[in-house]
Amino acid sequence: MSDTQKIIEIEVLRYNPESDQEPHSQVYKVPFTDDMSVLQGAQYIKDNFDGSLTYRWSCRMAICGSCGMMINGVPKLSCETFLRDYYPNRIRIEAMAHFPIEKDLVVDLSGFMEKLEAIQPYIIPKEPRTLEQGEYIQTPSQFAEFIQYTSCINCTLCYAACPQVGLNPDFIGPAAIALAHRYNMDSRDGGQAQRMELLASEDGVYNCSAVGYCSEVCPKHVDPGNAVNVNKIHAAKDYFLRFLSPKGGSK
Amino acid sequence: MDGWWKKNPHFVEYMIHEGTAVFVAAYALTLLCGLVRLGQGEAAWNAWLEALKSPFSLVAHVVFLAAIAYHAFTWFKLFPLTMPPMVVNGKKVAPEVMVNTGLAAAVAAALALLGFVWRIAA
Amino acid sequence: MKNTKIRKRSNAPIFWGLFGGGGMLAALFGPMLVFITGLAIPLGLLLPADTMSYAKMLAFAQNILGKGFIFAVIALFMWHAAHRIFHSLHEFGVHAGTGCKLLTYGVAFVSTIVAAVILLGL
Amino acid sequence: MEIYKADVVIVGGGGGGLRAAIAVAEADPSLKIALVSKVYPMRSHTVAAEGGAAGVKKPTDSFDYHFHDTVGGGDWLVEQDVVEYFVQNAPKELIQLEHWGCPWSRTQDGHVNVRAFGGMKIERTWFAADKTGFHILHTLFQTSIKYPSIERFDEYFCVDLVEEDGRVQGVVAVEMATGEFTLIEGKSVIIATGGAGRVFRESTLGGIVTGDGMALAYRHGVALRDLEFVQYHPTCMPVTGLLFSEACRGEGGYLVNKDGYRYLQDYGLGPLQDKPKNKYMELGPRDRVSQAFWYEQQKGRTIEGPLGSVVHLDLRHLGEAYLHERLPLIYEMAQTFMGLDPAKDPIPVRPGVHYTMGGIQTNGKGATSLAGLYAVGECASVGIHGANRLGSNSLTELLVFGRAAGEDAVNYIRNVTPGNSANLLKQAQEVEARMCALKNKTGGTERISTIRKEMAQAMEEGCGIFRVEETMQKTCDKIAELRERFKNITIDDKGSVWNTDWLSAIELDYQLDVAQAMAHSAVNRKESRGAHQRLDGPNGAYKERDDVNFLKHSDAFYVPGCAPKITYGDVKITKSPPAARVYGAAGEQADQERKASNV
Ligand SMILES: Cc1cc2nc3c(=O)[nH]c(=O)nc-3n(C[C@H](O)[C@H](O)[C@H](O)COP(=O)(O)OP(=O)(O)OC[C@H]3O[C@@H](n4cnc5c(N)ncnc54)[C@H](O)[C@@H]3O)c2cc1C
Ligand code: SF4
Ligand code: F3S
Ligand code: FES
Repeated sequence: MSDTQKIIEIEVLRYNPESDQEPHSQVYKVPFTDDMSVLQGAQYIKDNFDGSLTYRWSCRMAICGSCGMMINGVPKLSCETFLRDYYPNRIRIEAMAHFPIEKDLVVDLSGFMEKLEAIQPYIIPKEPRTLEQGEYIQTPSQFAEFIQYTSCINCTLCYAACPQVGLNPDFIGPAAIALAHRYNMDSRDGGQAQRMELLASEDGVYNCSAVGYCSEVCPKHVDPGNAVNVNKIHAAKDYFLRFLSPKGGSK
Repeated sequence: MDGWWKKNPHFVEYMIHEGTAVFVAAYALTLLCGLVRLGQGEAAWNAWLEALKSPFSLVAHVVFLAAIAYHAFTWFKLFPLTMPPMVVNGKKVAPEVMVNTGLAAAVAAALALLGFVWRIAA
Repeated sequence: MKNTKIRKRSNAPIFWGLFGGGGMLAALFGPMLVFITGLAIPLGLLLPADTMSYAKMLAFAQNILGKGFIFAVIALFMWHAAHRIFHSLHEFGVHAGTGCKLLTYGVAFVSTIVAAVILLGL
Repeated sequence: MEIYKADVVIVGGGGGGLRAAIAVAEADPSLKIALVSKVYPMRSHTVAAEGGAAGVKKPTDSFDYHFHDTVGGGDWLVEQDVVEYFVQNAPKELIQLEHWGCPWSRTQDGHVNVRAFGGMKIERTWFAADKTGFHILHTLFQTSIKYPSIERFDEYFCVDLVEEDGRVQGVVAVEMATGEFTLIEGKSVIIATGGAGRVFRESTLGGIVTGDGMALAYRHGVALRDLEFVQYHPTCMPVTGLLFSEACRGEGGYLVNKDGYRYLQDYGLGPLQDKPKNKYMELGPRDRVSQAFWYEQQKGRTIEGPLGSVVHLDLRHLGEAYLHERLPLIYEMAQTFMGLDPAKDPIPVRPGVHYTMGGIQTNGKGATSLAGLYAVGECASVGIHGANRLGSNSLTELLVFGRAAGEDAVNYIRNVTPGNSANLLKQAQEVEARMCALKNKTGGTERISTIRKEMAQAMEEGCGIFRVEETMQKTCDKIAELRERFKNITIDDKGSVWNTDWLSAIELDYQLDVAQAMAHSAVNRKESRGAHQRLDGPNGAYKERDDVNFLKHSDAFYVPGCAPKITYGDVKITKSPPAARVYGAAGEQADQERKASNV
């Protein structure tokens, strides 16, 4: 540590359910170098000041989706957000919005996981194939239909960004809908009607009022807002045309 | 969730463009008044036309114009979010292209409307 | 798999469809309509003075296409606005009770009926 | 204490664990599967794998080629019958994954595409852009949701195994959100907890890769095999260790020293090639490429900077459009983490710890020496990687052996009676008491982070790319010292909810065990083979491979409170007798000779 060591103030919203009534802020002065991420700032605090500081992390390369938090009010992955970009101002980190806080920066994701499971995120084969038949053929344009929506890392930043999630915690929400859309658009899949039941339900796509902030904060350019909004069109078609279609659409 | 929409410029903009709806409604009600007056006969209709000339009405319409123009602008700006991706030759069309296509369509529609009104009037 | 919760199908497509239709119509024609009815005619700009004379408007409103256009503009604008305002109320924390619904969709519904009755009567 | 009764308990929700879970669910839907993971499955470190997964695909390729590449790549320290099984099942598993929705990158006509990878004779690496592990993991995780018999215990931290009657009968896990202990009973336990690379400093591995499962099996008497073989990946970001995939070189990237010279031609990988050529130059195996870096550094031909010594990974000639298509993640990482544009700037890189070739000793189906206990994935040593893993073999390993272990576990439990629950509970309560004592202990003075740092430092010094007795011994001594000091640690957090302070102390405990086994296995192997390269010995004797004394697996056994006991086991050779391990032009010649002698 040289004399020119820069120090940044990190204000952390702390909350320990076993001892605190309410979340409260605590400020730490952290020496940093230009290559240090906000996550590394938090690690510095845990290693040197207070081992009880709690947050999720693993890959530190923006791919595992663990380390989301509100950084100066904006949902971000802390491993790819750098302290230098905030210096010399104070930086404030808090648990992701719209989720119950479990402790410090750790939020309860069980609701999100239920939504993810509910949309049936697996291939429901249109035409089953045996291994001997080899792979399905997918042309570049069939591939282009869904590939963007496969990039979601389940970081839930879009949930922290979406005010409608905040207003209605049952809203299936951007990432889970994007995942449903990913399978619906896959030429190997024939499960759209099954998934539509959920997308078109009262917890489904129409909770979205096209705020669009979900897509703006998405670190992987999934554009979940687009998936949600496009499915309003699909769900509406399904709603109006179900009487015409021979199968009667979904219930 | 109180005051969430103040927390972030993105939300403030969202509220503003949502807010244009009030003016859309106000304008539609103005037209509905006109329709009612039309139904009541020539005198009533002319009185409505006269009322439109009042400074209050003129100012109100300038406001409507601004709000609804902003509505139109944001409506198309949201196209990349709200519309299915446009694919040309197996490639996704850039968002700006979608927005600009929408805006161009709006300008064309407005001019067509003006031309049409002008033709029946003349 | 643990998808045991029974979820009701949402009726939103109806309202959302009306909202979308109105929004699109307002984006395409709204600004020009406001300009024509609210500014150009009252101020005598651009268009012939008798563009919206009683005779011309009555004729327009009696024409089946004209009727349709007037009805679409008034009704869809109202439904568009109603939907947005309803959501905004919810977003401001005024929770979607019957009161809110009456104030928004109710007004739109009444406007639609009024417009339809008058147009059919002309 | 909560009790959950399952049939099969799987510890680890990475690629290996998920594939095993699906295999069990498909083999017998009536079996209850408990899938325990300390992170949500899709956060497992499989997610970070970039380059691809190997399996014969092209008509010009053959199982035989894949076999020989793998055996030679591992410097003959491999179980050849297991490799045979591996290469034959690889394509099936990769197609299976395609059927489950994995978005493999494709050719224009819609078939799955393959790319070149280091040490592979023919292109056979299936890839999903440069996010292969991400896509494999998410595909497996999402597919696993389809099976109602898989009960997930997400964010449950496994602290011990329970055994009775000489067989494993379950695990004890802590629910991280509450600190509650759960005994998860099972007739079979499959460990799939991934590698242990975090015992080093500069590493491509995520924070969760702490060798937990290895330590658990080890403490229950199962050998850790070939642990001295630690792979250094040649192209990592300095300091952080983030990886620039081998796919960068597979796609045609160059490695150059400070003079802009493609130095690999000086290290038996030449002659120089313009286009990527399999097994030449940049497509040499990882151990060789990392070693070449070390030699360049000795010669003063690396680039010295604030981040230490580096060489350049040059992708500029590939062009921006191609880079975006084939290496989008690499592109983004270079921009985000290093502030440079790979289409315009060369990328500074250096070797970093990447993979543990060794692990829990298993047979060809993943079964360990403890009845009922299986291991798959990076934590296991099933015997295909030997002294050096070839890039893209390990993702396929997760699939092939995940399935094999799952199916074998199903067969195993058909003949097993339920255990004595009361005894198991008693054991679990003892585990709980021990763990809580660690948390509640007061008066300690050692910070976890200090011990962790010193351990990583020592491992890097003693078990680096090149090794000598003296520093390895120092490392052994240091780890022994840290083991002692660990007894005096202090844990700031005394709570129950989400106590990561406490859990990371438990992880550190695991890490020290694994580090110790690594260092001792290393110092005992008096030869150079694959990733274990020595510079010492009488007259430099250990610089050479010594098939007479060391064509043997090392097995490290746990001895409480002492250094591990190291023994040696035979290597299974079926059709490829040990030969000189050569690449580049010499490699091609050797290949031809082998062919000629076979006919
Ligand atoms: C950056 C990078 C790139 C790579 N690229 C490639 C490549 O291109 N091709 C290739 O073939 N290989 C590659 N590899 C190697 C390969 O990805 C790994 O070997 C493989 O993914 C390991 O998978 P796994 O299932 O064994 O373990 P992991 O995916 O690491 O999963 C371990 C699981 O165990 C759980 N766990 C661990 N400890 C506990 C505990 N105490 N209690 C409960 N749960 C626990 C974790 O939560 C996790 O779910 C790469 C590795 C890295 C790091
Ligand atoms: S859609 Fe984007 S923001 Fe939302 S969870 Fe996925 S990666 Fe994160
Ligand atoms: S922010 Fe929310 S409201 Fe819709 S467009 Fe995104 S889901
Ligand atoms: S630590 Fe994995 S996304 Fe940030």
